[in-house]
Amino acid sequence: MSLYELLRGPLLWLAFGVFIGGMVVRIILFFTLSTKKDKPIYRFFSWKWLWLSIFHWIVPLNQTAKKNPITTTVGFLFHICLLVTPLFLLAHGVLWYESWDISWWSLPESTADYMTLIIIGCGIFLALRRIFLPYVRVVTTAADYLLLGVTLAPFVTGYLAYHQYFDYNTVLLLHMFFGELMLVVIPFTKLSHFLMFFFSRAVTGMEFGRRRAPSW
Amino acid sequence: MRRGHFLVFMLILIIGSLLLAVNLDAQPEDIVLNDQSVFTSRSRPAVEFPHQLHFDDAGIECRECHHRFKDGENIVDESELYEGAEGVKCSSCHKNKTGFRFKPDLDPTKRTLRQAYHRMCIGCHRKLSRDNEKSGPVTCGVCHPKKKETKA
Amino acid sequence: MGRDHKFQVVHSVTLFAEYLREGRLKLDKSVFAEERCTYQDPCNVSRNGGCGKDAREIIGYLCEDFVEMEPYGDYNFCCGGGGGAIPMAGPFRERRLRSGKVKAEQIRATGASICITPCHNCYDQIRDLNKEYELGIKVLSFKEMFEEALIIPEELKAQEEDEDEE
Amino acid sequence: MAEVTALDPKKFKEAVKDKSNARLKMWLEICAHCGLCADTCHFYLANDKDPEMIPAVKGRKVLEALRKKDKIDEEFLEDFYWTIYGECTMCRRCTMFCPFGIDIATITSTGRGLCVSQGKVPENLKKTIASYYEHGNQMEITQEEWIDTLQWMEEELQEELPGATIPIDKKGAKVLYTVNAREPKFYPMDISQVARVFYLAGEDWTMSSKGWDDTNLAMFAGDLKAAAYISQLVRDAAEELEVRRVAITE
Repeated sequence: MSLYELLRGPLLWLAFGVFIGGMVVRIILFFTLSTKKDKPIYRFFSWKWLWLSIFHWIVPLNQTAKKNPITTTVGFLFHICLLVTPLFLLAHGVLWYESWDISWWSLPESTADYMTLIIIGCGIFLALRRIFLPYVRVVTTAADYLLLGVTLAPFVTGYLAYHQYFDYNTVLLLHMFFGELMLVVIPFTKLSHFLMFFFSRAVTGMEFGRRRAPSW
Repeated sequence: MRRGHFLVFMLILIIGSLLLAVNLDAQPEDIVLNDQSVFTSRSRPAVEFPHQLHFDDAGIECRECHHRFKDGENIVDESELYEGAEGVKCSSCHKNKTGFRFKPDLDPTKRTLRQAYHRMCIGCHRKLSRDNEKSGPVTCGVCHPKKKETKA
Repeated sequence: MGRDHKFQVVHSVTLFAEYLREGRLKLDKSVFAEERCTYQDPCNVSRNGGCGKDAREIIGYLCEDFVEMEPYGDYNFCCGGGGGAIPMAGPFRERRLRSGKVKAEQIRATGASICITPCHNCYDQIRDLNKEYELGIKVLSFKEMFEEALIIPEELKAQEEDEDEE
Repeated sequence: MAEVTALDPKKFKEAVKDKSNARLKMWLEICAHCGLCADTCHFYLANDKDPEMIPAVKGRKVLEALRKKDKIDEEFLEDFYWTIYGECTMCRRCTMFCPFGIDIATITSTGRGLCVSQGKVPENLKKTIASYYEHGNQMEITQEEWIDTLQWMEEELQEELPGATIPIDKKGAKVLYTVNAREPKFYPMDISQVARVFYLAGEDWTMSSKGWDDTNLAMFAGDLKAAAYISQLVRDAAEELEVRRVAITE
C-alpha cells in the first residue's frame, strides 16, 4: 500500500476514531464524575443561564472583547477560519465525495487561500504574544508552543501543497499526516476546549446566574 | 464564478475519460478538459487528459469510460463514439449545476460535470493502484499542476 | 445559599431597599448633601450576590452627589480584604494592604469624601487603606448612614426630648 | 502564621482525590494560557504587574499540586501556601473576563483544601474555625456575652426610641437577622443601628441566640467540612424559629 493510501485510508480512520471516540469518552467521564462530585451543577441547572453564558462568549459580547479588541479580533478570526476552512475546502469536498458520494458547499479557492493565510498570521500573532507579553509568557509551557505548532502545521503544509511549492507529493503527505496528528491530540490536550468550552461556559453561566449576576 | 453557487467556483477539471472515437486514427491525442460553459471560473489549471495514452498504452476499452446505463448495463455501442457525436462527451449528460449530495444513492446522472470527471479519473486510478497495477495520479496537484498553466 | 430551605435568604441591602421602595422608611437626603459619595461593591454582595442594583437604589434615597468607581457594579475590583484576608492577619496583612492599592486609587479617582460599603471585610479593609494611602475619606455602612438620615416620626421619639423642649 | 508541620503525603493524596471534581479537571485542562485574566486581578495590578500574580498562575500551581499527589514536598507546599492564601481573595473578577469562565475562586478553594489536609492554614483562620465549633461564631463570643450585648444595645436604643426592641428567639418572626461576629466584638453599635431600621420599618424581626454569625471563614480557609457545619448552625436557627426570611450582612 502506498504511503498516500495509508494516510488516506486506515490512518485517517484511526485519526477520526481517536478524535471522536476520545471526545465521547471525555464527555462521558465528565458526566459520570460530575454527577458524583459536582452536585451544584445539577442543583442549579438552568437552560436560560447556560445559553446566555455561551451566547455572550461565542459572539464578542463581553467585557473581555471590549477590553482587548485586538486579541479578540485575532482570536475570533483564527477560530472561525480554523473551523470553516477545512470543512468547506473544495479539495476536501472532493475527498468526501470520492469516499462517501456526498458533497456540500465549498469556498472559492482564492477565499480559502486567504483564510489559510489569516490562520497562519493569527497563529504567529498568538506565538508572539506568548513570547513578548510577560503575563502570557509566565503561563506558557512547551506544550503551548507545541500545540500551536500542531495546529498550524496542517495549514502551512496545506498552503504549500495548494501552491505546489517544494516537492508536491512530499508536502501533501506531510499535510495529511499533520492533519491527522492534530485530530489525534485534540481529546488529550487543551485543544479539547473546542468542545469543553461549552461545558465550562455552561457551568459558570449557571453558577453566576443563580446569583443573578452576568458572567460576561 | 457564478454568484450564489459556491460549487461553481470549483476548480477545474480533471482528467476525463470521454471523447469520441469511431475510428482510432481520428483520436485526439491529448484533450484539454476545459468546457468554458461549465467551468466559468478557474482557480486551478485545466487538466490535460492524455486520451491516447489511455487506450493505446494502457489498453483501456472505450466502453470502460464512455457509458450510458440502462438496467445496470452499459448500452453504448462503439459505433456511436466518433468526434462530434451526440452523447460522446461527459457534459452531454452531466449537466447538473448544483452538486449537493447527501444521499449516496442519488441518480448518477445528477452529478455535476466536475463530479463526473473526478469520479471517473480518481475512482479508476485509486482502484488500479490498490490492485497494484500501473495507474494514474490521484492527488489534486498532479492533474492540476500549478506551473503548467494551460490556455486552450 | 439557595438550598432547599423552608426560608428565603436575603441580603440586608435588598431588605433595606425594599423598605425604602415601599415607603416604610424615610430618609432625609439633605444630611449627606454636602458629601460626595461612592460605593464599593463587595464581591459577595454585587458580583456573587446580585445586590448591586438594590444598593444603588438605596443610594438614590440617600445621596445627592454620587460617583461610581471605574469599573463598578459586577465588574468592580475586590478591595483586597475578601476571601478571609482580613482575619488571616499576621504576615498576610502586608500583602492585603498592598493588594488594596487598586481600590485606593479607584476611590481617589472618584474624589469622594464618603465610601459606602455594606460589607464588613470591605469596611475594615478600606479603613486600613484610608490610613495607608492617605485617602482622607470616611468609610460608612448603610446602617451608619441611616442612623443619621432616618426621619423618625415624632410619636416614636423619646418623651424626655419633648420635655426638654418645653 | 504557618506552623511547621510534618508533611503527610498520604493525606495529601487523599485530599487530591477528594477534591478532583469534573469541573476542576476540565478547567485546569482547557485553560488556554491566553493571559486575558492578567489585568483583571487586583493582586497583579497592585504589585507592579508582577506576572507571577495573575490568576492563571494560581490555576497552574493547583494543577501542579494535583499532579504531585503523594510526591508533595516541603518547598512546593510552602510556595503554594503563600500563593493560595496570600495572593487570591476569591473575588471571582477574573472569572467574568475568562473566555472559558474558569472559576479561579473554586480552584483557589481547592488549593486551600489541599493545604488544610497538611494542617497548613493561617493561624488566625484556624483559631476562628475552632471558635465556630466551640461557640458557633468566629470571635469566641459566648452565648452569654452575645445576649448581654443585644440587651445593652436595646437599652441604648430605647433612650432615643422608647418603643424599640431587639427581639431574641422570637418564634414565627418574618425576618431572622444574622450578623458578622465582628459586629458584637468591634462594632456593637451596628446592632442598635439595624434595630432602629427594623423598628422604624415596622418589621417583624428577631435575632437568634444560637446561630447568628453569618460569616463562614472555614469556606475561605478551604475546610469544607467545617464550612458545612457552620452554615448548618444558621439553618438550624432559622428552621427552629420558623422564620420566612434570613437576612444576611455578608
